Amino acid sequence: MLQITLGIVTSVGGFLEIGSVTTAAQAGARFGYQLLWAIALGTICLIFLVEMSGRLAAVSKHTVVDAMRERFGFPFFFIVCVGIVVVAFMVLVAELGGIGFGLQILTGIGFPWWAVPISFVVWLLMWKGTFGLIENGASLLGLVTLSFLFAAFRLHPSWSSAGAALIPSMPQSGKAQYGFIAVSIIGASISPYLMYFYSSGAIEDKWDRTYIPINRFIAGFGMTFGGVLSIAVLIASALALQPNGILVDTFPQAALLMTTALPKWGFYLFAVSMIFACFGAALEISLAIAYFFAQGFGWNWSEDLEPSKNARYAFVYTIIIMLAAIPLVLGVDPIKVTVISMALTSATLPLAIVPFLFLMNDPIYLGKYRNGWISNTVVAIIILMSFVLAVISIPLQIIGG
Amino acid sequence: MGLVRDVLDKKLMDREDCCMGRVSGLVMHVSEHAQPRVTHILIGGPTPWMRIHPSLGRVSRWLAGMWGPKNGEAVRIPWSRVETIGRDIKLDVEAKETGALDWEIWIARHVIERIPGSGSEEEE
Amino acid sequence: MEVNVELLIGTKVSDVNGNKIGRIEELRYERDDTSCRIEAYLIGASALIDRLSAWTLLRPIGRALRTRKVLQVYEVPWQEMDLRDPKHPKLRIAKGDLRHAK
Amino acid sequence: MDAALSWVGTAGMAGDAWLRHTTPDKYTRQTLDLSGQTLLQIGRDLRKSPRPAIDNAMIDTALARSRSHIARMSRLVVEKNAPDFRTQLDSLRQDQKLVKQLADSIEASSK
Repeated sequence: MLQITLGIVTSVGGFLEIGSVTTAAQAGARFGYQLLWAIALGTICLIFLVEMSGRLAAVSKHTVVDAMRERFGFPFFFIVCVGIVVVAFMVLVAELGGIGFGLQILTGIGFPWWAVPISFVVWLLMWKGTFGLIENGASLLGLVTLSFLFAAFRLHPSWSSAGAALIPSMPQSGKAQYGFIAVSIIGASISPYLMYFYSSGAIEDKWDRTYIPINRFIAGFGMTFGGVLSIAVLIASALALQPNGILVDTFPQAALLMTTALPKWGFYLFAVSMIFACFGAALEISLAIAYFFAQGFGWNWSEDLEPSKNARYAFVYTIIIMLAAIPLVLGVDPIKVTVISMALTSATLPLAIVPFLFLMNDPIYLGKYRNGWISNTVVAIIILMSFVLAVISIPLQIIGG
Repeated sequence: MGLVRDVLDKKLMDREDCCMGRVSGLVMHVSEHAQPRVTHILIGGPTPWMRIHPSLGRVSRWLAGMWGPKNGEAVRIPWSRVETIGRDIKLDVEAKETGALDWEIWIARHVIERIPGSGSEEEE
Repeated sequence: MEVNVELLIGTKVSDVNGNKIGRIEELRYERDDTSCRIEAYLIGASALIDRLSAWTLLRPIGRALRTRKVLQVYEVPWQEMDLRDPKHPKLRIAKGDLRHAK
Repeated sequence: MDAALSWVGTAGMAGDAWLRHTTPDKYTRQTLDLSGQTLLQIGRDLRKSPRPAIDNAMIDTALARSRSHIARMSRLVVEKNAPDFRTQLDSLRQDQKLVKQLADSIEASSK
């Protein structure tokens, strides 16, 4: 049962990172409850995709990347690799920046100064820590984010209008902006690296067929956990920031999210929640990138081995984390990186999801555990959606962002 | 059995279950009248890049000749060393001796083991 | 002569009269203790489905569209394939004599 | 104009929170300064593309007044002078109402 932490830590990377929190806050501040449906939709898609990644790993003992390289060959793998790694790297920069912002509003020292120490701590945990430590530690710290839920309740939201917003509708004005935020929300929640991370985690935790029911529960519970908290951020923002006309273009504005609901602790809870959540997400992304390379090229990999036992794997995350600190030291605005990376995530989504449909129907890998028609229909809908997102995300970014 | 589906791009394990890369290519021997046979498994080097484009293969060979273990060619393992083809491909070889781990060893020596706490024996 | 299997995949094949057949997508092999013999070459877009192990996913779609032809694969025994120029493989027989794989 | 409203609102909310002793001085100052700078920039941008049918001078005055209140609030944070800070904050709230009216009238005229 302790395995639930894998679900929570995956979910933190999907929902409780700088991208989701800022977009959810933006959505609430500008359009009230109206964009709740986008978070709900993202959560449902993510539950299905994560469940499938876990099932693939438990039954075939292959991670998604292993299977993709084997079935689709090196050239295709390499294209996906470039696309996913570039986007994941940008998200990593954004997360490290998110930790920096959290520390900046607490101490007043600008985030560029924090970039190097933060990267070092993330790297050190990867270097010395085990998978279990990272998984349990990150999800335990991630529980601080429950304060978002508490804050949303304290503001006495109108549940009937929140419920009504689960059905998509168009706003009176600002349609491009609305579309852009909707795409960003979905892009921020359905990130391909989550699937890669989760399936690798299932291998690290040595899952087998007996884990199939547990996997279903973990995927459902974990992603709902993140989705609900993301909804709480949107509601809190709609009730606390919208009346003041605040649009959340920058991080210091987002920091005011909980000051009305929890006058005494709101500010500090927000900062600490962001630091922990972004920290978990940064670890998850660094791991996902290193796993991606190691599995794709067939190297030894495990977070539980000492670095000298899987030198190339350790080398990849060392380099990636070092490189990610550079833009921050130079003062590149993490919020801008976040916004671009979310649109790019949407644009690269088909690259990750289309092969996934093939893998999940492969009788050699999954035997009788392959997708049924419900899962296949959901994946088909996600693929359709991902193509639409891929086509509209870049133009929307130019018009609405 | 399909060579592409069941062999190409599969992960290779040595006698001691150490990962030694993926099957990047396969060499087959063709002659006028005898049945074609697969003779060697290729690992790494320019082989996978060749599959994208021959020029990438050349760039990879040139770069690999300049840095690291300075070996620009793929590792060739005779097919007779194949033990089982299942989830992975198990070979009856010692990974370190084949050259498949040259890069792994080079990075371990030159980078990883120079950082404290890497868990290498020489450190203590 | 040595031929790289990974580079053979995806090359276009023509028959003895120069008619286009399709691309090589898969090689059937048999193995015993020491050797691995190539039995046949699979040609055509549907051989790609075979290689991706995607029949369970695509067969119902093919049935729904009633396009049995598209879903058929040419299986060329090793004797009938001329690989003297691996970049341009040729058949030793005519297109009409080709067998479909089961 | 929405952006201007957003930043006046930010300064107001940050001010409220500081008065309740729930945010650090440094954060409050940085946020107030950032609001002031951004409002200055927004004012410049608005002047570059003046719109007909709207009293651009009025917008200018409203933004300039908000900025001076915000600048004074930022100084009062250093002095830890809460009573004066409250007076400035109240005047800023008045400006916020004015900016809101202006923003609404722009929205109405653009429809």
